[in-house]
Amino acid sequence: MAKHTGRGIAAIEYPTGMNQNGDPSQCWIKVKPDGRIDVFAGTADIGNGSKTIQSQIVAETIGVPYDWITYDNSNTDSSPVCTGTFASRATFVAGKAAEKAALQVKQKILEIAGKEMEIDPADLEIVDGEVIAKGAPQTKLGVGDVAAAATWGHGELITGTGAQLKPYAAIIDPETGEVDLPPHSAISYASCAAEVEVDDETGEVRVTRLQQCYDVGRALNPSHVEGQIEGGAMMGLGLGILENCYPYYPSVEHRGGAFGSYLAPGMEDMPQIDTIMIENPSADGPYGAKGIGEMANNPQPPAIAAAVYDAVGVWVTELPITPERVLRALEAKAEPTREGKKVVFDEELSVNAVSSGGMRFEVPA
Amino acid sequence: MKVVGARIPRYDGVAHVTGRTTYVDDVSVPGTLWAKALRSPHHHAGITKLDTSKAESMPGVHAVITWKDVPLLEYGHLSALGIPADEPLLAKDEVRYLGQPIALVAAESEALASAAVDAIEVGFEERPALFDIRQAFDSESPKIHQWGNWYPHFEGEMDVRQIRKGDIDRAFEEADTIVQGVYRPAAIEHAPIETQVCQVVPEPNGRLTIYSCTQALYFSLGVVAAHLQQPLNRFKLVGGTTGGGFGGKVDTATETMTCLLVMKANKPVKWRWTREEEFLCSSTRAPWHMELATAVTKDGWILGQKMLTLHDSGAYSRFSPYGLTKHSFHHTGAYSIPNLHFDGYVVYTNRTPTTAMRGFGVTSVSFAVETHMNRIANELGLDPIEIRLKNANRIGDTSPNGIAYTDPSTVETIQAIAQAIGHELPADYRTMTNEPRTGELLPEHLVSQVGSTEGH
Amino acid sequence: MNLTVNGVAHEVSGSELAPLLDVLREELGSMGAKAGCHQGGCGSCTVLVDGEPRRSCLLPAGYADGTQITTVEGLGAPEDLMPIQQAFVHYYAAQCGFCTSGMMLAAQAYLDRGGTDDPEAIQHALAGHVCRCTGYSKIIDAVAATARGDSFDLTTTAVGKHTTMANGGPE
Amino acid sequence: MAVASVASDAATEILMPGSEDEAIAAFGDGTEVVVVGGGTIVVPDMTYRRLRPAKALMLGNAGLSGIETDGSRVTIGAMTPVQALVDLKAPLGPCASNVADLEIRSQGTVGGNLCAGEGYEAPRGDLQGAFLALGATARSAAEGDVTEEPLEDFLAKRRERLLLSVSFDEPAAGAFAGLDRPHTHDYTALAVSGARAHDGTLRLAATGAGSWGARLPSAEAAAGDPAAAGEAALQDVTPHDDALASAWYRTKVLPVLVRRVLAELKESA
Repeated sequence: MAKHTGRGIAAIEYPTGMNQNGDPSQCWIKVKPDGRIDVFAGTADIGNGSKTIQSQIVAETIGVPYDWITYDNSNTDSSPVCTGTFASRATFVAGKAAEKAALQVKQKILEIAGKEMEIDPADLEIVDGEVIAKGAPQTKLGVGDVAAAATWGHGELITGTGAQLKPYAAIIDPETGEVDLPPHSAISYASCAAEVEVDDETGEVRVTRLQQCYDVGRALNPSHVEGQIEGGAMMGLGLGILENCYPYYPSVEHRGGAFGSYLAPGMEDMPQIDTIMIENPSADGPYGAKGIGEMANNPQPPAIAAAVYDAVGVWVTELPITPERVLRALEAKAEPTREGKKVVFDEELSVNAVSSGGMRFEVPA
Repeated sequence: MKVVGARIPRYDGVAHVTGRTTYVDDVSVPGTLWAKALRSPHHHAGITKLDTSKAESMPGVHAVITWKDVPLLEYGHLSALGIPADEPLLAKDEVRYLGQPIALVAAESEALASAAVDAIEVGFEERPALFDIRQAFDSESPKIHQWGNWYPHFEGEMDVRQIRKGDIDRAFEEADTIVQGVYRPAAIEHAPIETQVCQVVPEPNGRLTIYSCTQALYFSLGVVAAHLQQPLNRFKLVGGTTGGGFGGKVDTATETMTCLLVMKANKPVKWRWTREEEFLCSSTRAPWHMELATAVTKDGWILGQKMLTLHDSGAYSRFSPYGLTKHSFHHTGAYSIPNLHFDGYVVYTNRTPTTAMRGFGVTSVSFAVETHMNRIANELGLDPIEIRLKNANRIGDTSPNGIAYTDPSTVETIQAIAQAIGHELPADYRTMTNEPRTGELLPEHLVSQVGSTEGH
Repeated sequence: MNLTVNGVAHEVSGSELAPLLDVLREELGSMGAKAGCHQGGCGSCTVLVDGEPRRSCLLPAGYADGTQITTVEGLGAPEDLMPIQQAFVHYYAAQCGFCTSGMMLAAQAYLDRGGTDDPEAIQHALAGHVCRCTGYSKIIDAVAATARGDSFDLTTTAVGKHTTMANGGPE
Repeated sequence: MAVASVASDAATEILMPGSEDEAIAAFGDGTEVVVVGGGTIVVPDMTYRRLRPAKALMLGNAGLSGIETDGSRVTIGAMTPVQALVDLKAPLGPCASNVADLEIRSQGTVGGNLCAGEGYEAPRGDLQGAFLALGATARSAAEGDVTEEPLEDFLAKRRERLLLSVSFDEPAAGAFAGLDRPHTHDYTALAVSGARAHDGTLRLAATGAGSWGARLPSAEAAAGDPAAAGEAALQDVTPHDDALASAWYRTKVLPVLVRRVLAELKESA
């Protein structure tokens, strides 16, 4: 038995929000007579933390404690439009709508507090649930008192609405792909180093360590961001060495219909995962956030492929890197075809290998 | 800044750990019927017979629906953008993948619903099925749809997504080395622990309350309303709490059909997919086929890249055209490549339709471009970290569609990983930043691609 | 069949071969155990049967006759969380939450049999439980901290074990 | 298609014997009887309507559980949970601990594992190889007649008889080598068990190289030369394709596992 270790790296980029934009999210907020805040949005929480993150944004923006917030994304009667939780957009796009709605609420609280306190609202701020005169912190009025005054005294409902929509970036030249506007919101970046152990007799690959660095824009809740990155790392590990709907691809035979035959990563597949977060704020996300939920499973597969090459000297370019693929590659010991300045790998996989008509991949030389 | 940036516990954390979070399957409405689907047993076949009368007459069976019951049979995932649809909600005269729904039954128990499905009489005429995307791509292969095997509705009714930038021929001519490779990541199951599920309850005022695990309440609301040709407020989607999604629960896979059953039975109906249905019939991440040829200089500059991408959409296009477009916009990865020639096709096969999944369109790029980059470094005998830093996106460099990057952090993230693994970098690489290219980092071939970041 | 669920006795008729999961959810309205696969493959339906963790989708209800069954609702209520529940909150060990009840019950059983904070032992004990969201590491941290007898501040969450915040982040 | 429903079938007659004798009587000649050990195989097969038995014989209260040692002779009741074996010596202990995860091992039984029908997607019967390598005997009943015979003979007719217990002599040395399988909700793709008896007899057996466990007599005969034994093992089995591994891969790796088992046996000698 011979086990070999190897390390490989990869660096990636990924856009936040829907490609080409044009995807609205909206939010509305009302304030109860005791100052507690009800947030309504249509952003599903699929584990991605919509409820938590948008509540944090609203609490921070208005200036009240987090536990004053109730967040209701439960139905389409009470919530305004949200395109949905996908495309790494829930924090960035829907969170921005929540921030905008909260700013309106804050402004209304300050206006009514100004009347109550007989101070210009511009000279007031909200800190930890209290409206405070700037420079004279002993002059203050609780947000609950302001909300009560609005309800019973001024006959007003304190509300705020926010809508976030970046215009759709159209492709104006389908020949070249030229667009009329930037087609992305923010772009985030990451790199990854993977360490593996490869058994050259059975072809088994174990990922032993993943070191990863993500530019998260701003970690609105670092524990949450870690969870996204760690969860993504395991999904990336699955993509790299385990998961495949069609084990005999392109054949559809023996497709697994159970967790016993479809290999989703389990706890014992876990490598050590080290995370470095860089905060390089986005220009227009809420508090500088970027969306990193999706990209979190992108850098591992190529880093693992390079680590396998480092360990046993073969490139496996069909995922996942199964024991069988490693053994077949070790057996074939394929070298690229070298002709002139061309170095051609994987000829047997190319469309050219099966083409009967004119559909070939031609490369100028 | 006390709340933002703080490690606040999850809003739903206590509910999760006490079993109080209510998922769709936990909603218990008395008298709810169970739904079950008749699914295609063939990868590709004509439907020669469909007779539901025996199933309908079984005691305890309250509704059976087929394509005839759907007001607008075809409404696509991208129809809201004005793009023609290609997938019927229920198969009409042809099935194009194994597991495609043909009819649904609502009955008083799950076992009875299954028995009623078995009682539906259906006949098929098998047709050849295509699974190898390279063969499906070939213009001489049998056709899966009448218009062929290529998705035909990109801008200008083109059947290919193109990117063209710079002068690709010159780049390959001037290259010292051209490295070619083929990259094929697999189809992946989203496998959230909660399977596809919905429950629809008829309200006394004629509205339908739809308990849904959708990732996108309003998107799904629009899809249901369009198929059923009803105003949006006929329906109340209740959800927002989803047991994992990863892209697969944007599909609105259950809601519309369950509404149709409810409208027929006038009773609440639940449709919960089994894990086996989830694995075998729900959409997957696509298998991709990517061919790359990269023109490089011996000191590691990337002059140009030619790429062919085939995106396996399975039997119907769903979100695949969106995914391929996103793929094309990001097909250079984290690097500035001045000369590009990209052709991408959404190709139909007789696989389960593929859809969005975490990293949609770009997970494939990351694998192809990064593995290729490691091969290039290896071929040239260069350090894989240094070659990346050299070609990394910087402020003012332009994307494949000519948009200037405003604040990329490729350089910084790579430097951080180099440091973490103890990889010693030469001083000029260690001190690099993302500032606009000058001097040695702005060779002649990169000058023309630099754009303006103003107004972005 | 006599099933005592979270201390409440129930008399249940029906097939002894029906999965306990279906009896709990559909006959007794106890929704804590989740139906993730009905194949024994995911662990989200795990309950304690006389204190032992069992996949309720695999266990014939007849085999639970006369036993004490604990579902997630039988751990602490929201105002009276058990240490393992507090740990899952403090360590941010749940995301979508669908695997959480099964995961916690398996963890509680591990702790009840004297399990330590050794990560490998925890991984081995919970190995058959699939979580698609978290990547497991925060779950292991939560179980380990509970095994150590830590107390948990529920107003905040723990700093990730292997995290570095670069360029002036909040930590 | 085979995507069936999650539904229990009320039509099945349930038999729950309270002793071994009652179990033997209830089993009768086995016609239309599906035997339920822990339920880990039968229950999901019924849920997915792959199995709709007329009668189900549930053995949970029939006794039949426990490990007894009489000198060097070990007897394991059919209803003993797989988990009870994990601390036994190789090959049985490591083989048992490689089965599924703790919860399933604690519910699934030795008898259920040994008598499992072919899996519809992957091989079942992970323990078969280990018991075959130990030269185990099976005590079983049908039509009231109780007999004990070599496990191999029993396995060939396991649908017609009710397994009561398995017995074997503690080996002088044992070894187990399986494919690394960290995601435990997964069957063994391929494993080899080996044991040397006190009289020097060497037995090797494989699980996962074919539909159920198989002795590797050609490999045993060539055991003096591990490389040759590994290749010889391929004459004894017909590897298959399934969701976990291809026949090609199993053919490549079976010799490796045989060599590893022989090396481990040599070390422990």
